[in-house]
Amino acid sequence: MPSIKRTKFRLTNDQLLEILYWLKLIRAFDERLSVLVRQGKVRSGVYTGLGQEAIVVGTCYGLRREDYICPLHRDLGTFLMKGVEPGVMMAQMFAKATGLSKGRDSALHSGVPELGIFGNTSMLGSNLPVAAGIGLTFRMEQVDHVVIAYFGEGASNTGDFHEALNFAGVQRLPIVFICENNLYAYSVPFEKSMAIEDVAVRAQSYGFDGVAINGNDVLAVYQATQGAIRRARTGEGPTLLECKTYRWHGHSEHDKAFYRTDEELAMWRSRDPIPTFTTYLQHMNVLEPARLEEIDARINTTIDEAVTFAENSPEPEPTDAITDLYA
Amino acid sequence: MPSIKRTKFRLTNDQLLEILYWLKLIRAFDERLSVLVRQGKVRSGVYTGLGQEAIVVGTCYGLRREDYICPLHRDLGTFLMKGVEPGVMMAQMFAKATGLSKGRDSALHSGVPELGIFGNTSMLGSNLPVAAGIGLTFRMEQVDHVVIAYFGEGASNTGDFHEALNFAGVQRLPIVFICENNLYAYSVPFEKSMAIEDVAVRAQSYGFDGVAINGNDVLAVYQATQGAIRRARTGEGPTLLECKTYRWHGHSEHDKAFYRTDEELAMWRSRDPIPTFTTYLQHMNVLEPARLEEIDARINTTIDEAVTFAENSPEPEPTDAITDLYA
Amino acid sequence: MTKEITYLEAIREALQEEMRRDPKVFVLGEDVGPYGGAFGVTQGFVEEFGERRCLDTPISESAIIGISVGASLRGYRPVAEMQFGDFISCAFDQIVNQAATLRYRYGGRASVPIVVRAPCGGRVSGGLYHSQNTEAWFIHRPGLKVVAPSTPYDAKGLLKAAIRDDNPVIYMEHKYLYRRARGPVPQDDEEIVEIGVAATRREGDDITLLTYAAMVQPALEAADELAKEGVEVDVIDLRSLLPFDKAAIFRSVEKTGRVLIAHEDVKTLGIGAELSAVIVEERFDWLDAPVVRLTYPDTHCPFAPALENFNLPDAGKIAAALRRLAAY
Amino acid sequence: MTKEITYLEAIREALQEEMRRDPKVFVLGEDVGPYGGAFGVTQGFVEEFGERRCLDTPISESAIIGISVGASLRGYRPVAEMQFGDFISCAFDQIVNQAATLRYRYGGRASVPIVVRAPCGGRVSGGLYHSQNTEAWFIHRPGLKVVAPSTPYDAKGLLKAAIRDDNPVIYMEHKYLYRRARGPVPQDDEEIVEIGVAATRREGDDITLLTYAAMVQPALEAADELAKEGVEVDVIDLRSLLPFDKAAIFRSVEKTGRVLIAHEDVKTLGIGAELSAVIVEERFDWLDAPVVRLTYPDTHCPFAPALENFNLPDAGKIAAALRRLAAY
Ligand SMILES: Cc1ncc(C[n+]2csc(CCOP(=O)(O)OP(=O)(O)O)c2C)c(N)n1
Ligand SMILES: Cc1ncc(C[n+]2csc(CCOP(=O)(O)OP(=O)(O)O)c2C)c(N)n1
Ligand SMILES: [Mg+2]
Ligand SMILES: [Mg+2]
Repeated sequence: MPSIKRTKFRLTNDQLLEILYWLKLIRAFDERLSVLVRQGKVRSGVYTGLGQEAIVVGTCYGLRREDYICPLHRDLGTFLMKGVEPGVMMAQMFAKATGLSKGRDSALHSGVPELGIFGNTSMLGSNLPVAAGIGLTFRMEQVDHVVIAYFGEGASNTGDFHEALNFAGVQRLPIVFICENNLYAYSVPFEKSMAIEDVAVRAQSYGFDGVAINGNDVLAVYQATQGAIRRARTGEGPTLLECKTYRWHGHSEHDKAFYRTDEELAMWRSRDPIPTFTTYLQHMNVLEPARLEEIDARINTTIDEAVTFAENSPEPEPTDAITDLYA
Repeated sequence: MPSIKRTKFRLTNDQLLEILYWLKLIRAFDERLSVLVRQGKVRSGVYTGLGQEAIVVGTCYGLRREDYICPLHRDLGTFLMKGVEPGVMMAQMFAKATGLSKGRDSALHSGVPELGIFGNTSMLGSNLPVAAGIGLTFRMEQVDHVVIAYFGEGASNTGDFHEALNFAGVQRLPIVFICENNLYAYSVPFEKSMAIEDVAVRAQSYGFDGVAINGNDVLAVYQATQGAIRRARTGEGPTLLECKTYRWHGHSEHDKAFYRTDEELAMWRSRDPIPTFTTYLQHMNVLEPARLEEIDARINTTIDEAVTFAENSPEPEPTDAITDLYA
Repeated sequence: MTKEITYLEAIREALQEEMRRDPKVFVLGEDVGPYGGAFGVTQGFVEEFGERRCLDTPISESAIIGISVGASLRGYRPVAEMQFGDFISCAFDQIVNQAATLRYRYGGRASVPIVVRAPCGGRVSGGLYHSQNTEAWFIHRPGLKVVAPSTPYDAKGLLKAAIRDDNPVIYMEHKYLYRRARGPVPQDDEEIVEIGVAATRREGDDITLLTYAAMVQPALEAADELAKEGVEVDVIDLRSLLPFDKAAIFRSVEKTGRVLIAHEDVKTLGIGAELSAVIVEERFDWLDAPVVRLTYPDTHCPFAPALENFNLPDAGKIAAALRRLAAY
Repeated sequence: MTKEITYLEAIREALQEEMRRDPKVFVLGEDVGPYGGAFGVTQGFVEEFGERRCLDTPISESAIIGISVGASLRGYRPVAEMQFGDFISCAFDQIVNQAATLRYRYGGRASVPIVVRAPCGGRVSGGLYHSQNTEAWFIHRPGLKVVAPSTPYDAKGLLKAAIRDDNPVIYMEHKYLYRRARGPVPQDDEEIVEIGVAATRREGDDITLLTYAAMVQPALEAADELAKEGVEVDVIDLRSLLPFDKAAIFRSVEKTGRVLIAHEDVKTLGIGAELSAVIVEERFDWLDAPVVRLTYPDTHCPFAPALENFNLPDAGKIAAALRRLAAY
């Protein structure tokens, strides 16, 4: 079978299947989390990215170990793609001793330097200056690694967003800024928090390109990201990619999301990135039914094992509440 | 004599002469300050706007008492145009009890609510959210007053700039944002702090218009401001006017400004807004030599009296160091 | 006339009554509009007051405070909500430099009647960035006032007082108490709780226990414990942290000669440090024992309950500290 | 081997030596590049180290700290300059939430070896926004370290120690001392001043005087004054404010039984509060008199010298406080 040529960046069939695997794994991870919250096994603070998986996969697929990611709260999938074991990530959500932060916080609030993963605080936008600092070191060392820095459209209204992107622009840092524009910041719709059509235009304030793309099309996201990454690696500086998307669940699992209509949700659910991509693969004869089942089974096992690992992991030692404060 | 028609906004001859008066008064005020610093009569913290007077005059001329200004550190002239007595302003620079802040701080660090003058802290950009708050109240009351909010191109890199302009844009507030782009932020040239040609493009990030104009042409500034003010008064929201200009002196009176060339300075001095305007008025037969002398004499007296007032004013009472903290 | 409601409802009632009374009062913040706020404090406000007086802002904490200052200069009394008190650090400059200094630098010609609501505190599995107690930073800044109610009664009365106060007031509302604290609240529009006045929650002659917010309840339980052992504890709920009620504190110290301070904030330069220092400076000769602090240890607030409970002061830890102090 | 230089030159020397020693050290800030910094600290650095290691930034304090954190995650040791320490409030969130908590939330897998240089302090006619002493906010935040040298020797040694330290260190350099403090400074690359260790500047058995930064000199003058009156004062220069040197403090208190704390920061929740509280908690029985604080009053720093002098502690005021304490 020929490799798919839809993008300039050739992908083999195996790679395409891998992309499907990631999409589905991340979907399954979040879906399981959603259940676990309801069961009271995972405590608050769960912000699923259901519906937005194409952005995570399209931007992370093919990254080097040395490349750095600076995710937002909906991007737990980026941790997985960058090499964190699903069980460890699940343990992080369970606040177990085996989680990345040893139970000190959950979700994205921890990182792994060796894997190029930066875990932020809760303060929206505050990961972006850190991304700039990492990018600066790549440029200092004249290595061609890149940083992928994520933020929501809502976070693009913070001061830190502005200061970081301006610095990245003037220093021409190797950073791809990914705006996940899911039309809402918690309850506040896009048009109530800024008077523009596309967050992408904001790149013009910083002297680099901004493009709005379909965030639910994993290949479109992949192609755009790879283009931006290539420019970044060759010293052409940052790019802002605005990925238009939608989150299916509420802001957090506790939010009933009454602020939006059922029609709107239905419309966006019909743009689910996974069936679209699956159908595409089937039409291209890349994906046989048996293969699909195999993937689904593998994912099921992976998630089950992750939950088992997390459940069986020890609670943190109480005295760990006061360690690791100083080096 | 007919009134000058160069702008849509007609100005009578008397008004044109008044504009000349203000340009020269503000020039004289800053020049005197510069001497007083050297004489040790005024302590540090003097940031003259010499060379930039056209912006102050072109933006403030014709403002209503109810309109609000939120100046930057080089804009002491705005205080005068908005109704603060030159003597009081000089006393503020002398840190005397009769100054706006009763000696507690100098320069722009005080304000006068009844005159629509907001005096900021030193933190660059932090006046802009305050301007937005004032504009918000105008809109709440459905009155057609405006806010003129000033900042340097350097300050346009602060987080507060971004948060404020975004809010002003989405709420369509009656604010005219004036960027005084004098090509340097202290020692740092424009191109080393941002990768764009015009700060004006930043308005696009907020959904309103941004225009770059000649900041050394008082009538051009006046015309552009009046256009923006008219839009603001009629509910059409904010405008960003970038006034290209140059400061003749160093960042403060203690800065020798070695970071720029003599040629550059000479070039910009040749664009001095005052002779240009004076010549123009002479060509238009608005200004007779006697009138010019009269203006100069009046200004001389005004500044002399201001200095005398400040010098003769009492020092603050030491115990005023701890009063006025709480209402 | 009073009514039994929760702490959260008391906050809502205070806001509603003040907004009805004074058209210059308005609220702004993230998701405070149609959504009614992350914790539901402003539910129903848009319906009653319209979006102009209950304004959803972009995610821009610094601007939220700057906007409030600007509006206050024109005679308004904005109540700004930080979605979580933790995010107040993003607005720090506007609070400590803009709001706190304005009146002083204006030579007294203007004031800044704003209120910043900061949902704070732990025991809600919030982790490092949804559990902070940030009062000390603001108590350290002249020009601000800081309050921290522990009961629905005070939540209402202090918020009303804060809104009417002509100075910037940081209003620390404890998330743990939102739905757990229930109690009588006056239904009289004009009843406020004066800023700067403490409340004695329990009388005792043996030990003075100074505390506030979510520590008041465990402090009272510990005091009951000690009473059984023959030690009577004077439990003072500070309510106002800046200014704090020196007179009430000193009256109690003069009676007991022994002081324990309990707070949820960390120890180093938590308000306990100031209380201790002031008592020692001004009532040294009345002291029969060292002034002792029982606080959060000097670390961050972890997510896992096992860890958080290790850090949080509670009735048991307070009782133990009281016992040690009684035995001194 | 030592050399007589100013406090400012000592800061510069420390930076130069560390940058020569370790290619991972670099400086960033506003006007630090070709201009050499607002106070001239980095003069000559671009020539020696190039603009990449002495980086002019836009006016973006929050980003400056965030960038430093990012670089530190990749093994660098950035030294960020705040042009005036007052502007550190614009970077507050990045310091207290990003830098101070990173190691903890990373489960110990990373650290943040950054230094934030904050030119602070008054008596330079700086007014409200160019005179602030902001140490207390950071001493209150676990995960940070805070130092405040008073001599060229310490300015150099502590900056070197701060750069080598794997934790975020706030380095408070006092503007009044920049050119006024002169003294011997070691020329040995490896000589540092350990963080957490105080220095006794003068020995005495009667009163312990705890102070730091620009208050050390007036404290010594006041102590000389008192010596003439037969009162011998133990003057301890804290140098490190977080952690502070409890052992040294307690040794002195055990000897004198009387403590005065003098600092330029305001009184309420200035570090004096913590020092007093700790001494009372742990050395109560040694105290013959109340621990007393002599500080800036709880207000802002005014511009006019007549006003500023009214507020600033000085030798005269310290001597008076010592006399009162001796007579207690
Ligand atoms: C500085 C800051 N302010 C407020 C919040 C609370 N908050 C968390 S997520 C969120 C909405 C974020 O919207 P967006 O950036 O669009 O990301 P999304 O959740 O839609 O993916 C808010 C307001 C926060 N975390 N940080
Ligand atoms: C937040 C903040 N950072 C740094 C400074 C120090 N500072 C004062 S003026 C200035 C340069 C300002 O440049 P610009 O905004 O272009 O205004 P200009 O002085 O050129 O008129 C700097 C860095 C400050 N006042 N505030
Ligand atoms: Mg969003
Ligand atoms: Mg400039």
